[in-house]
Order: sequence, then structure tokens, then C-alpha cells
Amino acid sequence: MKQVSIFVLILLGAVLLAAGNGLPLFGDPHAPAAKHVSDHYIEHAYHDAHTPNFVTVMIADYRSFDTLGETMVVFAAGMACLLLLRGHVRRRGGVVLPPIVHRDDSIITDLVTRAMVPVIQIFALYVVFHGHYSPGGGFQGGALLAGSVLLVRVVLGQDRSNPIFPVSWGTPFGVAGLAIFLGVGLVALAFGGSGLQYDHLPLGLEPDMLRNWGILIAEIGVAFAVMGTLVSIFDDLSGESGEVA
Amino acid sequence: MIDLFIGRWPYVLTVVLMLIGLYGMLVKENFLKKLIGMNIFQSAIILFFIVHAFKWGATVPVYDHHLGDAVEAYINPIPHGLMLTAIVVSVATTGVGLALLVRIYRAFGTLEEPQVLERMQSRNRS
Amino acid sequence: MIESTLPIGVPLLLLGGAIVTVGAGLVRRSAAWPITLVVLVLSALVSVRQLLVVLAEGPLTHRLGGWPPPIGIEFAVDGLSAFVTSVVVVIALLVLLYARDAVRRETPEEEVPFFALLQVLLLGLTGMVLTGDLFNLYVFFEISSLAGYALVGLGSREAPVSAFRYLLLGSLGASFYLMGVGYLYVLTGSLNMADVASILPGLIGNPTLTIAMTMMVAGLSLKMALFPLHGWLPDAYTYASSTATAVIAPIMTKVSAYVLIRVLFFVCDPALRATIPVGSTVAWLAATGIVVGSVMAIAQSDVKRMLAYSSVAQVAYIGVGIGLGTPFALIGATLHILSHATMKSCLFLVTGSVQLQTGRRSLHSYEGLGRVMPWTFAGFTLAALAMIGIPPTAGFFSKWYLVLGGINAGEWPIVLIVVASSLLTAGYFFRLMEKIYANPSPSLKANDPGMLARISIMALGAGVLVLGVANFWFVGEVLQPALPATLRLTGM
Amino acid sequence: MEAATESIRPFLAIIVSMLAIPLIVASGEKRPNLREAWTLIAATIKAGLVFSMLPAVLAGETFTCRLLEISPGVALELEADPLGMIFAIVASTLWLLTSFYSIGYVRGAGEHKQTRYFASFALCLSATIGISFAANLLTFFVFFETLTLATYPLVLHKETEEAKAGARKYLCYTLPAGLALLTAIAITWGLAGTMDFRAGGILNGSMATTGQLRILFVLFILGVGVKAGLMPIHSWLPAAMVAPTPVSALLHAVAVVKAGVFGVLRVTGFVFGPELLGDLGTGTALAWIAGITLTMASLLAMKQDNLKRRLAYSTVGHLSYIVLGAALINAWSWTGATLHLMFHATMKITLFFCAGAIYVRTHKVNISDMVGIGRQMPFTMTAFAIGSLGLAGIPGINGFVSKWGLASGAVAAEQPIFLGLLVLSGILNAAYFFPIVHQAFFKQNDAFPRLGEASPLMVAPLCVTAALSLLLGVAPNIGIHAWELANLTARAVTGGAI
Repeated sequence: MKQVSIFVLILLGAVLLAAGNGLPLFGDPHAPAAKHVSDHYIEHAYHDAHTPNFVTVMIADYRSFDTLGETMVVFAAGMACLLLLRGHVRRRGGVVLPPIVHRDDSIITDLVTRAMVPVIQIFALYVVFHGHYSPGGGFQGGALLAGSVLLVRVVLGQDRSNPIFPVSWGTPFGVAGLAIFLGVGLVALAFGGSGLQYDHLPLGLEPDMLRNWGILIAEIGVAFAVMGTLVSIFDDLSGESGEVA
Repeated sequence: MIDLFIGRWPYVLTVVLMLIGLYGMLVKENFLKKLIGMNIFQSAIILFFIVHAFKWGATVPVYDHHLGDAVEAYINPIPHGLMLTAIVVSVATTGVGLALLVRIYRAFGTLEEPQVLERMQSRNRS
Repeated sequence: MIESTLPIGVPLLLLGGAIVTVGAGLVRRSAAWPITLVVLVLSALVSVRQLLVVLAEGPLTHRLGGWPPPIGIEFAVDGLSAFVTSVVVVIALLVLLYARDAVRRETPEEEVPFFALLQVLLLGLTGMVLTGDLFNLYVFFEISSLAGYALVGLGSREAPVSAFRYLLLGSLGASFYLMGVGYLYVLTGSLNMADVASILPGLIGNPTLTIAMTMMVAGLSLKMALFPLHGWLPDAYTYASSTATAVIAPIMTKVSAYVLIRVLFFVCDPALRATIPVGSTVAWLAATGIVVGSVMAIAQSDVKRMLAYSSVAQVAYIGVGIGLGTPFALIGATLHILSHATMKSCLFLVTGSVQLQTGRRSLHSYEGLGRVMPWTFAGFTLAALAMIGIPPTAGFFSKWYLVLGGINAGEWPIVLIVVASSLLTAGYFFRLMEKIYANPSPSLKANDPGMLARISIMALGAGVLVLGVANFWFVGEVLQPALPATLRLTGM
Repeated sequence: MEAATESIRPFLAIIVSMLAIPLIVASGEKRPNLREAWTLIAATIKAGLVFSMLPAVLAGETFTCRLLEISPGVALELEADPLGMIFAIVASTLWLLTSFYSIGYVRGAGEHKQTRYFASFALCLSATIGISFAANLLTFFVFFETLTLATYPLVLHKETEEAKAGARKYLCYTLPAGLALLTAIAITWGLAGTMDFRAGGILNGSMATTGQLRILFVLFILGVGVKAGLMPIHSWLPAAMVAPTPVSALLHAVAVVKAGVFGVLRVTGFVFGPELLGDLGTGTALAWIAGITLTMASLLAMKQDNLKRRLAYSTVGHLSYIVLGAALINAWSWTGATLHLMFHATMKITLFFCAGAIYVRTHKVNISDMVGIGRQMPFTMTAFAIGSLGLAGIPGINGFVSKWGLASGAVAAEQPIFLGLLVLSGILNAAYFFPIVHQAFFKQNDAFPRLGEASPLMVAPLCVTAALSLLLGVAPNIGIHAWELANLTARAVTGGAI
């Protein structure tokens, strides 16, 4: 079996390397990928959405449906973990594991965590809101927010992290985030545009500023959804949510 | 062939990374290692896209008033945007994979494939 | 305005439905099923309306964000995608009728995430069908896959193992597809299907293009469980809960088959296809798969596993049609998407009902069930006859077109396999049928399932027959206009 | 003369027994009288519909009914032409008689699952009429396969191990045959571009090489020949005799096997045509197979002690008479073949009815146990005698008429060897039937239980069929104008006249 696998791998490697011969050279500014659509994004993104970060414009406006899908993927993963794990221990009475999270009450980790969490969270908000101007955006910011919560979960334990972000909040946050994103799209649709066409939002601004705002709302939605879902996945995986319906 | 290694060496590296990932998925017997292999494989594909965003002499795809709309001045933003999505997908898949592993571990007490299969069969027989 | 939102109507409904289901589920668990039902009924209405509009007025498009392709993502609906969407949604709706009682009994605590994920699954599948963008398709591909892994994982004790394998192979398949999209993007600079299709002819002869197509086909074949990449399917279907199997088995592999058709026949043009030997490879592998799947099905003693292997064989029929690529063969493939979806969901609903009622699943233990569950097994019988390919059921006509297509293409061995495989199918179904009807089992206590489940089983069983008799209306009115002009029958 | 009228009547004739199925099922085991009433009503309407088309068909008209299209350019299309009418008349008339007989039989024998029995029976008849009126190969195939399936539960009816084995064997023979037929149809469509039956054939020698056409012919004969009981693919038929006797009587003497030979007639006369068959030499080959089958079957029949099995082998032999006529394909042989399709049915069904009556009354199945039975069941055994005399070809009974046609056909085809085989087979028929009659009437057996005749519901139909055999033997053109119908189709197919 092993030999067969290695043979297959070598074969695949050879095929992939052979495929390389038809590809453009590394860094070629005139490669097809760098022309065509890419040109359009570079030339128009700033003027279309009043947002310097082309990648942000692309993911949250030009190809925002991908991002809605991506948020849905995260949400689906959250639902999947919930389906597979929550309530499983209680009902089936399988092998009950020791908690995955081991805590030693070290004063150093305790203090460092307390110091770091606000910083992380502020940085996370910065990442969300500054996504227009620098690398960043909803997913990254949401992941950072989730990270700050998880840090508290891991270091300070369930009891002390619950007041900050209760286990039962994960799913509602996910739902809310998705609803915000989808809501923007539907509002645009309702006001005569296509789905997710932000320049039809009823805010009374110029189209490029409307898109700017639309992108921001979408990013906030993504941040909510990602934060809620990632925390809930962690809770499901660590078994912490087992007692909460 | 020479051209491939000189002009497209980053591509060759992604292929190597991809094969490493596949090796993990196919050959390793521990489910968790297989999952890690899958992650490596997906990372390789992400890098494959990113490699093709690069342009010699260009900078990050954030509008700069000094550069204006000059196309050659910015690298291609599309692969970055696409891969942001792909990363999320990869994370989500890993999450579900881990959830399944937790259930497998609870049911069979191990993550080694041969042992899991053996225990599956012995339970079916009894 | 209503017309122009039709293409995104179904995915948006399902997306919203999933959110509402979870949201309402936080308050009241039992709300999940009714909400799902409403969403699916609406989706079915929208999809059928969309099909009618497309047939009457030609393709519809919806530009998300208002951006024209290839700048933005476009949802482009032609006859074929409208048709497959309707199949997916309507079959799912019928299975949902069955699902209420089944889910409450099999997985009582996971009702909310179950129904939410069901909608997510359908969102992914319909999105894959409707989108006109190669990368967007990947996103939906993964949405449906994730939901699929979770639904498969929720079954018997062995289910997580099979689901995990499915996850590994499914991700591999998706990654291969993504890799193929990557190559295409690097070569063309575009992700929009129509745009890529217009650029590709200029690239004929580029070896990378062949490999890009091969990667995409390999990835989709994995997802479609086309031999020899079918390894994940039997376990996954066998161990999953009955509702999950009944949803996933009939439609998930079909959507991958649809994407394969889309990529091979809409993105590639004939001249390009001629330079890539993908078609004949797929046809031959699929023909082998028919034999292997059928023989394996005969060897099984568990009914669900038998049906799972039969799925491998049946999907391979679609593969044969796609691989042959002649007008008749494509009709056969697309018609088989519908007919197999109908009959397989019926069969899995019956096995699910039996398992719920009596806990039985081995071939041997089906003895005498025909007497105590007459309606259920009437549906089962119809579906089984269609699987064998007895006229005038739907299964017969899809095979008939495949045979005609094979004769047109001059691929005699494939014709022989398609024809002779009916015997193998008859072998395992009549063996079961004999047990069901001819072996009395006096101690048996079971009866037909509840009204909703019975309706769905009977509707699917009757559907098999109606589809067969009216197959040509379908072919002429729906499938023919949906295919590219070069792949239509002449004179239609 | 080839006037075609659009009419829904052929379709109604098919659908009427299908519509009866839900009514039969709904009546169920609890109201057997109502259930049987539905069967009788459907049978009467069906026979009425078929007969209502007879005068016009005799006048040279045909009734066509084009339903919905089921494949590009191919519709589910029905056409009541003379050949179809012959088969339809046989099937619908005998269904009516068999329905009465069935009621007596299943109640007398106390069979279980009578609802399933009557429902399957009705479906079989729908399919049979569909086969006879099919206007193209695909329609023919649809009904042909439906018949295969509808018969399966009837063979399985007793649900014993023997019945299961018989049913399995039945499927093992008929399903592959169906697939061969399907392939042949698809190829024909590829070659000729049509699937319509046309008197004189739709294929010609320029469409493919001789070898290919020969293979195609073999596929066709494999497809329909299984049901027609051609050797060596006949052995399902004796095995299927485990079914209740009315099933054997109607299906394995009339509907299923006749569907097979009817298929042979359609293939030779309406797909290949006399000329092409002559050019290919396949007609003679088929004639030889038929000749061998009819001789062998008669010899095998002698060895059987089980009455129904002996009748089954006799059926195999007589089916080959018809195939022989279809293979020789001249005006005389065609007339003889189509007449034999009809006349053999009346005679053989009489014999099966008798076998069933004996079984229900005495529970005896073996010939050796039937010594002296004629004294107890005089009507039954007289009818049996008439039937067996007819099958042996004694003048005055209808079997003679059709055999005369076949013999003249062999002469006209200048193949006297087949004339010899026909005579030989007639002698063998006599050899295996007469002992039964002889021991029934002329041997004393005081030990035989004194039970008397079976119920009138059973005796009346068998007397009617025996009387029909006599009547048609004296005046073959009476009533349904059998002779005329046979002539009509022979003229159309072969272009010659008698």
C-alpha cells in the first residue's frame, strides 16, 4: 500500500511539474493572470468604492458573494460541530474524557492574559475597521476577537471567561453576523439593485461612499459571524458546551 | 526543464509541498496526521495561487497616491482575495475534521486507523 | 425585477432559511422542521418558476453587486441548471416530509442543527448549480461538502470514521478542483465560466491546459464517486442516518456530475475537447465502475450497503453518458440525473422506514416485509424496477438513450456493459424482492410509516413511472434546449 | 386498402384491464365477489372493444392510435392490423373464459393471495393486448417487458421453494432475452432510422453487411425466441408450470409464449421481410431450429408423467410450428402460422383447463394416476380428447386446418423435409396424447374416487373452448373470420396470395 502511494505521488509530481512548463514565468507582469480582470480591479477599485485596499474591495464588493459563501462555510462548520458534539457525551455516555483544557493557576499566565486581552481586542477592532486601508478585514478581526476569548477560556477557565463571552453566545453571534451580511445584500436588492449591490443602499450618499459603507457593514457582519462561530467550535471541541443546550 | 527550475521555481516548491501533504494523507496511519497532511496540501494550493499574484517590481495592492492607477505598480489582488476565502474554508474543514476525530476517539479510544478498523470489525461481529 | 432575482432566489432563500432556523431554534427547538418545510416549499416554487421562465424566455442572469462579468460574480441560469436545481429542491422537499418523524426518532436532540445543515447542504448544491463563476463554485462546493460531512457523521457508531474518510477524500477532491481552477485562472486571467470559455480556444495545445482539465475532472469525479474514486461512498451511505442518506445519496453526486457536464461541455468547446483525452477515459472508467459497483452490490448482505454500491454503478451510468459526449448519451446522462435521484431517494426512504420500524437492515431480515408494509414496498418495487431498467419506468429510458448514444459513438463494448449491467442489477433486486414478498415471516410486527413519510415514498414511486412515460416531454422541452447547440439532436 | 383510421379504441382495449387493477386491489380479499366482478367486467369490455374493430379490419382498414412520444421520432403508438387483431382476439376472448375458470379454480383449490393473483392477471392481459397492437419496436418492447414482469408474481404465486426456483429460472431466461431484444431494437433504429413495423420489412441488404444483419437477426431471435420456447432456450417453460393452472393455461399456452411467437412473426415479416431473410439465409436456419425443436419437444413430452409438464413440452413443440411458418415465410406458411397461433390456443387452453379441473377435483397431477378418470369426469375428458385430437392434426378439428396451411407452406417453399417433420410430429403428438385418453375411458379403475365433475364455473369454459375448436375446424371462417384475417396478413407480408 505504501509503495503504491509513493508511486502515485511520484507520478502526480511528475505530471504537476510537466504542467509547470505551460505556466507563465514567475513574477511576469504580463502574465494573463495579471491582466484582464486584475487590471480592472487595480484601475477602478479606489474610484469605485473609495477604498484604497484593492483586496478588501474585491472580497467585500466585487466578489462579495464569495465572502458571503465563506462566512456560510464558517457557520456550517459551527453547525457541524454542534451537530456532532454537543449533547453527544450526555446522551450516549461514551468514553468521558478528561477536559482538554488543563489549567494550572499560574499568576504569570493569569496576569499576562489579563494584560493582553484588551490589547488583542482593540487591535482586532482596528483590523476590522482599518481593513479599508491596510491588510485586514472582517475575518481577520473576527478571528482575533475569537482568539482573545479563547485565551481567556484556556487560561482563566470556563467560570471566569463566561461573564466575558458565555458559551451560549456563540451561535447567536454567528446567526447575527450572517444576518447582518445577508441583510445588507437583501436591502440593496429591495431598493432596486442586484443582490449585494451596495450603491443602492438607502443612505443618501454618493455611490462610491455607499460602497465604502457597504463594505464596512459586511465586514462587521463577517467579524461577528467568525468570532461567534470560532468560539462555539472551540467550545464544542473542548467539550465545555456539553452541559449547555 | 531548466526553465521550470529557474523561471518558475516557486511553483516547483508548491508542488513539493503538495506532495508532502499528500504523503501525509495517504501514508500516515494516524487520523490526526492525515488531517495535518490535508492542511499542508491545502496550504500548498494557497501558495500556488499566491505565487501567481507576484509581479516583479510591484508593491502591495493598496492604493498609493504616488503611484496612482498604474497597473504595473501593484501586484495582482485577485489571488489574495480568493485565498482569503480558501483559508477560511480550510479552517472550517479542519474544524469539522477535528469534531469527527473527537467522536471517533470517544467511540473507539484511539485515532490509529488500523486499530479503529479492528475495533469496528470486532464490534460488528459481536 | 422579480425575474432578474430568480437566479439567486433559491440560494438566498436557503441561506436565510438556515439562519432563521438556527435563530428560531434557540428559542424553540420544534420550530426547525416547519421553518425548513416553508423554506423548501418556497424554494421549490421559485425553482420551478425559474425553470418555466428559462424555458420560455431563455437564460437568466443575475450580477451580484451589480458588477458585470468577469469583474463580479454572475449567476447564470440556463435550462440545464434550472432543471438540476428543481430536481435538487423537489427531491429534498419530498425527503423532508419523511424526515420529520425520522429525525425526531434517530437524533432527537440535534433537530435544529440537523435541519439547518440540511438547508446549508442544499444551499451549497443549488449554488454550485446556479453560479457562473468557477471560484464561486468552489465555495459552494465546500459549503455543501461541510454540511455533507456533518450529516454523514451523525449516524451509527461507525459513522464518524466513514465521515472522516469522506472529509479527507472530499477535501482532496475539492482541492484538486481548486487546483484546476488555479491553472485555468493563471492561463486565462479570468474566473467567469463564459469568459474563460471564450479565452480557452486560443490556448489549444498548451500542455498545462490538459492537466488543468484533468485536475478538475479528477476532483469532480472524486466527489461524484466515479470509479475508481468511489471508495468513500459505501461506508458513508451505510452508516449515516436514514434521512441524511436519503438526501445525500440521490442529489449530492448528481450535482457533481452536473458540474462535470458544465466544465466539459460549456467551458470547453468541441475543438478543445478533441485535444484532451478526458472524455473517453471517463467513459471507460465509468463503464468499469458500472460492473464493479453492480458486482459489489450483489456481494453485500446489508441492504443499505447494497444500495450504496448500486449508487456507485448508477452514477457511473451518468459518467458513461458524459464520457461518450454524443447528443443521445448526454440526454441519457441528464435524464439519469433525474431518474436516479427519484428512485434512489425512494429506495433509501424505504430502507430508512424499515430500520426505524424494525431495526432491520440485512438482506435476510427483509423477509415478509412486503405483507406488513404494503404501500412502502409498492414504492420500493417501482423504484427497484426502474433501477433494473424495466420499461416504461424512468430508469429504462435513461439507459435507452445511453445505449443509443453508445451505438452512435460506435463504442460497442460500452453498449454491451450498459445493457448487460441491467442483469446484475436485476440479480440483486430480485433476490431482495423474493425475500420481501415470497417469504412469510409471521412474527413480524411493523406497519407502514406515518402519513407524511408514506406520501413521500409513494410520490417518488409514482414519479418514477410518470417520468418514464413522459420522458420525452422532458427531453424535448427541458433537456434539449438546455444543451449547447452542437450537442443537441438534429432536427429538434 | 391500407386505410388507417385514428381511433382511441386500441388504447382503450389496453387500458381497460389496467384500470381494473386498482379496483381489484381496493376490493381486496374481503369482498371477493366484487373483486371478481371487476375482472369479468374488464374482460367483457376488452373483448367487446377488440371485436368492435374486427369488421373494419377485415375490410382492409387499420386503426392507429398515436399516444405520446417516448423517444425522438418514436411514439408509444398502437395499430390494429390483421396480425395484431388475430392475437388480440385470441387473448381477449380467452381471458374472458379464463376469468370464469379462474374463479372456479382459485376458490376450488383454496389458493392464497387471490387479489394479487387477479391483479397480476389483469396486468398481463393489458400487456398482451399492448404487444398485439404495438405499431413499432419500442412500443412492442415496453409491453413485452411489462408482460415478463407481470407474469413473475404469478409463477411465484405458491411461494414454495419449487415456485421460487421456477420464477427465478423464468427471469434468468426472459431478462437477458429482453436485453438482447433491446440491443437489437437500438441497432435497427440506427440502421433503418425507424422502428415502425411495416409489412414486408424495414431493413434491407444495403444498410449493413450480411454478417452484421445476421448478428442482428440472431439478437432478435434470442430476444423473442425465449418466450417462444425455441430450443435450446425453452427450459423455463416446463419449470414455470408450478404456477396455478389458469396461469399455465392462459399465460403459458396463450399470452406469454404466443407473445414470443408473435414477436417472431413481427421480426421476420415486419422488420426483416421475406426478401432479406432469403438473402441472408437466416430464414432457413430458423426453420431448422424450429423443425428440430418441434421434433425434440414431442419426444420429450412422451417421457413426462406430470400432465402439465407433458402439456408444456407439447406447447414447446407447437410454438415451433408457428416459428416454422414464420421462417419459411410464403403466403401458405404465413397463413398456417397465424392460424395456428389462434387455433393452438383454443386447443391447448382446453387441455390445461382439463388438467386444472382434474387437479381441483382429485388433486392428481400425474398421468399414471388418471386411469379411468373418464367415467368420473366425462365432460372434462371428452373436451380433453377433442383438444388432443386437434393437436395431433385430425381433420374436423381446427388444428388440421392450420397444419394444412403449414404443410402447404413447406411444399411451396420447396423444403419437403419440413413437411416430413410436420407429419412425424403429428404422429408423435398422437402417440403422447392418445394413451391419456385411452386410459381415461377404456381402462377400468374401480379404485378411482367417485367425485364427479368439477364446478360448472370450470367445466363450462372448457366445454366452450372444445366446442370452439370443433367449430373452427369445420368452418374456419365463421364468426371471427380467422381464415380471412390470416390471408390478409399473409398477403400484406409476403405479397403473394393463396
